[in-house]
Amino acid sequence: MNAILAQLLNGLDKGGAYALIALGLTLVFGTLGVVNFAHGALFMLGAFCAVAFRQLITLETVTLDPEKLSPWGAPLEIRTPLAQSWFGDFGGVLIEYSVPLSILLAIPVMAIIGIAMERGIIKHFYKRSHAEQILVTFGLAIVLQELVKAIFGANPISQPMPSVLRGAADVGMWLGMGPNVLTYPWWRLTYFLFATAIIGGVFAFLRFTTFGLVVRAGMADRETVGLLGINIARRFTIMFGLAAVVAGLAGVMYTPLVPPNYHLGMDFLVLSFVVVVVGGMGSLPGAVAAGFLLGILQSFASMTEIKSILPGIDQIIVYLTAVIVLLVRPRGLFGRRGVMES
Amino acid sequence: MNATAKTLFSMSRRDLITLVIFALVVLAMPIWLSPLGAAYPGLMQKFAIYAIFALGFNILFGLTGYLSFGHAAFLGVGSYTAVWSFKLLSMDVIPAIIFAVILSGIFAVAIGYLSLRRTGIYFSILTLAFAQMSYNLAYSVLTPITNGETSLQLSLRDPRVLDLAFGPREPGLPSASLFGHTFSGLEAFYFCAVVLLLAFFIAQKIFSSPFGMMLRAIKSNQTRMNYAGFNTRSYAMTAFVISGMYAGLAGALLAITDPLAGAERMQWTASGEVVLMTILGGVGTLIGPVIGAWLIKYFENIFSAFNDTALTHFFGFVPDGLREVVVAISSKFVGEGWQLTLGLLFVLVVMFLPGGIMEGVRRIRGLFGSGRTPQTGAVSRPQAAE
Amino acid sequence: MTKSLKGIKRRTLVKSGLAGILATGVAPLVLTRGTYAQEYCNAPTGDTVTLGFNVPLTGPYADEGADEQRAFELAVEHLNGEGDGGMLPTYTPSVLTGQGVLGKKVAFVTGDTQTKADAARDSARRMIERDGVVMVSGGSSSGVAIAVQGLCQEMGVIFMAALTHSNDTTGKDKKRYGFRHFFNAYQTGVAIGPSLGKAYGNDRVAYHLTSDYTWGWTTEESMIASTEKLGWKTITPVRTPVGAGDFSQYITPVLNSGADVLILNHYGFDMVNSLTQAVQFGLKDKMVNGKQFEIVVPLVSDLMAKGAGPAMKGIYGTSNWDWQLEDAASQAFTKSFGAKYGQPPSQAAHTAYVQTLLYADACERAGTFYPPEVIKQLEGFEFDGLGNGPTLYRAADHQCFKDVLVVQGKETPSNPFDLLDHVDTASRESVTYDPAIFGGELGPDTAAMC
Amino acid sequence: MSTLAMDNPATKPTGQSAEKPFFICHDIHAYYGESYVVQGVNFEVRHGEVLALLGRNGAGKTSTLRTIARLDNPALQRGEIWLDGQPVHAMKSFEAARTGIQLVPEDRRIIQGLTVEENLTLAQVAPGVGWDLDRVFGHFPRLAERRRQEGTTLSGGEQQMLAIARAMMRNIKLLLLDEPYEGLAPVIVHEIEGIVNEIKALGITTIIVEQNAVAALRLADRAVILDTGEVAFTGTANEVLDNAELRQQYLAI
Repeated sequence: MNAILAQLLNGLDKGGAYALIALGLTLVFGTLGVVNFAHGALFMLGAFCAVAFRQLITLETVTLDPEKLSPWGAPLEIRTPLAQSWFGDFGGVLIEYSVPLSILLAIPVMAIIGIAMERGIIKHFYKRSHAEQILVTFGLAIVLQELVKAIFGANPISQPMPSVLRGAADVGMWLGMGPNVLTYPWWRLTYFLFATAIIGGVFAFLRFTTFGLVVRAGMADRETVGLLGINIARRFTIMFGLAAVVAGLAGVMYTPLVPPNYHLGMDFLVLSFVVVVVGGMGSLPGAVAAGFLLGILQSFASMTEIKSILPGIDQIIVYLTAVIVLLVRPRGLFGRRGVMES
Repeated sequence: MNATAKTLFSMSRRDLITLVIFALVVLAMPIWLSPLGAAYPGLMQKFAIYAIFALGFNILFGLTGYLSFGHAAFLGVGSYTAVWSFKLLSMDVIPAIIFAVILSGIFAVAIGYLSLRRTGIYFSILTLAFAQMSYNLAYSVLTPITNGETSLQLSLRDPRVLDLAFGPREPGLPSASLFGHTFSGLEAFYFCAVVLLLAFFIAQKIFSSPFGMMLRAIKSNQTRMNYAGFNTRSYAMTAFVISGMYAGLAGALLAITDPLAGAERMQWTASGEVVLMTILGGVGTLIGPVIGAWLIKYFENIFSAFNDTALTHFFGFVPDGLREVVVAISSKFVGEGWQLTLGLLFVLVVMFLPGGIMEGVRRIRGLFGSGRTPQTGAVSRPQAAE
Repeated sequence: MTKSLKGIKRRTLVKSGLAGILATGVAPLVLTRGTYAQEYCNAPTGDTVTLGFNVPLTGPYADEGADEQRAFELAVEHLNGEGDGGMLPTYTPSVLTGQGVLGKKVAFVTGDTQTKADAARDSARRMIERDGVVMVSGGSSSGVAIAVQGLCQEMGVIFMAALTHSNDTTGKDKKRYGFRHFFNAYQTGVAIGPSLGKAYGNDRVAYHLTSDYTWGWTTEESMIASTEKLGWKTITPVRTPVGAGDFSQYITPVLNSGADVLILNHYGFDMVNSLTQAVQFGLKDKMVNGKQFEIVVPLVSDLMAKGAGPAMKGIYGTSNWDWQLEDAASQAFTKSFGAKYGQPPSQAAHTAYVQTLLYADACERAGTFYPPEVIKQLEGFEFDGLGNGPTLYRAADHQCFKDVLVVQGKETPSNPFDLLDHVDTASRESVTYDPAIFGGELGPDTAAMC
Repeated sequence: MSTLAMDNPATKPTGQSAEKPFFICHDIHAYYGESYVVQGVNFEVRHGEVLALLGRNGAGKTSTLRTIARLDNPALQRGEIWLDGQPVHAMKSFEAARTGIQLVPEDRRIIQGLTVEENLTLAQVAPGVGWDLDRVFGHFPRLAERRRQEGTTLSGGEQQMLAIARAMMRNIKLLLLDEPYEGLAPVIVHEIEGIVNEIKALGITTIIVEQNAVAALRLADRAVILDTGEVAFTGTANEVLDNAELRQQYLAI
């Protein structure tokens, strides 16, 4: 029972990441009708916002100690982080909380990147075929990841989480199961809550603002929105920026879980498309539900008990689900008629 | 465009000329690739093999518009089958090729049967999902068949029943052979080259046949074809299987030139690579995908090996202070950064030259006013079947 | 089957290409062995000899690969008499002069294996066919090392494996042309057993997470054998894909499995990820069966310890070598490497450096680059002064035998590179085993025309 | 799009009547992909007039309306559309809407997932607003009752009301009604007819397309009959009602 609960929690934090990525992808697809293979790259860029932020605030001055020698006999280098020398204790706090703080950097950076992408490239592809959209965004994804590789190198760069969130929370205690029965890492719980908050925020934005009203209407019926005098194309840019921000924030908060490298986007790309398709192309609730569903399925498929019955299932569960859903329910779980069909 | 060809080997004059020129270019590779630093067997074999892969992929994508993102799975199946044929039966390449083509064909039937139930991006995702499943399984539970991460290789104790029925076990690992003649590196290239020419010839026949016409019709308007009473799915299915078999053939040749089969060959990025090749060269044209394949393989193998020293040498004419800057900037685009160049090139091609390099060639030709009609089967831009 | 003729020399390509066309496009059967003036693959003709260094610069083992590459470059410098000479002076018996090898200056080419067997073989083929290398070295994944070793055997080029720890490299997949200086999983198991018994007792239940490939499997097997000998129980091992990134779904079940030890048969970034994630899950603070929960990482390096940071504290593992060893050779190498790169060398760098020196020395002693002769020099060679004490290159399986270090993550590092405590040494005798236990055949040493 | 006759927007179309018409369709040609659906249609509408656009199924009535509303499909390849001196043919659909063209589509196009009220307020996001919400609810009390209900869950007649009401929330110069009575029970048709009559009474220029030609003609001042994408007849509503042969040939009534 506890094992199942633990895997469920694990599925929720995995699912949170999947849902966030799929949410952005669906926003773009639903409003713009663009199949964006560069969306994974946006997630990766978000993660590297965290890396860049930390590198900025941990810039060091290096001085050579004239007397002491390093263990291999060279003069000893003394490194002082600039942030600490400038801001004192506050610099220390900055470094400690660099990951959550880099959200502040990621929001404008990702919005600019998203808007630039839409204005520069995507805009020209609204009327071209989905195949061409896939191709140009796939090319773009390669360019973005190679740029990151050129700047940050090929190796993953680990991002420490704030020390208060290290270690595990005693979830079992909260559920009245006694101490140390069910523990789960704080940061993973945080990620789940963060994902839920962002998802809630996006839904609230769409639900309670005029802009959101237009976007919801545009996702459902772009033609009619145009008939009511609304220039939906102008809002596409903003939507693309928003999707980029959502993907980027998902990336920022993911960095303490798995050190990001330039390839992170491609690793998530296939998965995020699978999530979107399972949820139903163009359905926001579908993307979120499918994200959590696949996260949980994947987590459960990794249990030894299940693997002993179905060897290898943990490796293919996501794709298998996609195939079954596509063959049995072509529109996905929440898909609407007429999306990507003609 | 000789749709009324009566016999298998009759072909239009134009196709014949193309074939002859193509044959000359391929067979003379060791000469013209030499100044480009690419005239070594390992790379030339790849040129021939990936050209076959791209040719086959183009029969599906170029003609029908179905964008498969999982074609590398068939390549992988072909490789594994060929290596198993070496291990169990014989080092002769003929059974290896036959088994590889048949088995990848069967795989294509199974995957195609399910995937072709959907069109457009759904088709792409289905093929992608199948290929990823194959890859992940090959990596994990299918290890007894695939040898997992280590890759399937020959071993000294392989049964090789046919070979050993005719002769004693030689010391050391055997190499692939054709009717008892063991291939050397360059011979293996010529073998691949001949297979490429054959594959090219078959592709030409398919392009100019009524079947090829029908496939193009599917691309331009599938719904109308369905209304007109054509069973478009069975045509698309045939194209899918043919292209799967081409991929299997390419996989077998990879195993012949280097008897090792690894799961990475099936990964989706490998499938993406053949898409890049086809688009870069020119989708729907005969030659385009081949050129795309050569370009990408050249980039991957030669361009990627450029380093700062080579660049400094290359920019020797630039004044000293400036040279470091030029080298520093250009070094981001070669060597380890070769994929950046590839990605940029690809984006530019899709944006401004949707017909790939072949369209560029046509435009340049048009500029000089030779006014020739576009090449056989030239289709200006990719269009998903939706 | 006749003696295989695999490929031809670059310089003769144009000629044979023409021949190919003249023979109406059919393979140029006219070429026979007699056409060649050389009698083995890539015999160096000019005044340089080229070595090929094939290491992962991308993928989960990229850190180790980069360090290997640094060491290779250093070794080439030292062989050519540049720099401070590193371990050249300490190495015995040595005939290395610091003036190249056999009077030729040493040059090198590098390639990225991407930690993938296919890509690694491609890269190795390019080195052999295009760049004419006479020796290939590298590794960092046993899967890759075995794949490249197979290729080298076929092409008749010596492979001096650097970082590869699977039993198979010199066990069931051993090759006449392949040599390994690094220790292996079996030796890890033998070496670490007593320390684990001493520290954690004889009544433990171990849970294994294992990289799903040859190295993981043999490490898991060796660890199970040695821990069960102590009296530990083993829960069904779980296989994880290489480069998985997020291991949480595999770590979650550990919490309720009843295990009180987690053995992570992971390496490189995989190990960094799985260990830090396991620590995040609170495993190190957990009490199970009335005992403190413990984590063991059979194979550790400084680079991984650096990557894992505080998560590494107190964790046991084994190493081939450590820069803090106090013998003259290790000190000389560390000094030389540190001066050049500003950081101490890892065990991966060490083995890469040593292998290059050993190959060069064997050529000098053989008086030729002709591989069968070089192989004879390496087989059964007994040497010292390369940082591991007296070492034997066993003829039967091309495995080196030397002391194995048992290390533990340091609780309070004195500097950013002081991460591992050297807690025990397993003697060369104790880690020596019968080569027959792993099977495999070396194969012939006949020279090939690549 | 490229062949659109826009080289000189100031040029007035040829063949105008003496009195300057409020709305002009001059030789418009439009395509759905490759199928040629509007084949050179010409007609004019005077200010405040109601025009019935009639014809059999597939005659190109809906396509003509969609072309006027400047939707992407069918694509206008040639011809000019002028509303109150403004070149509609050069506009995108949202621009045409801001100019004052309002299409009430045949399938009503109530937006899924939006409440009645949201469907209505959506019409006032863009500049060029007409009635406010209170006035609409005053006129359509049944919509007021269901303002929080999802629009697509309404009955057919209510959806039609909503579609019309939504149009009324825009500043209308030309109302395009596509099949307002389609698929509705006779009682409901009667009710909608009442609403349409009220709109007529407000003096809003209207083009109505309707299968039920008699109903349309009762309302209309003049009629245009289309046949296979071309204009077959132009005249007053009464001329059509009185000409049995015409009705028989083009309208099958």
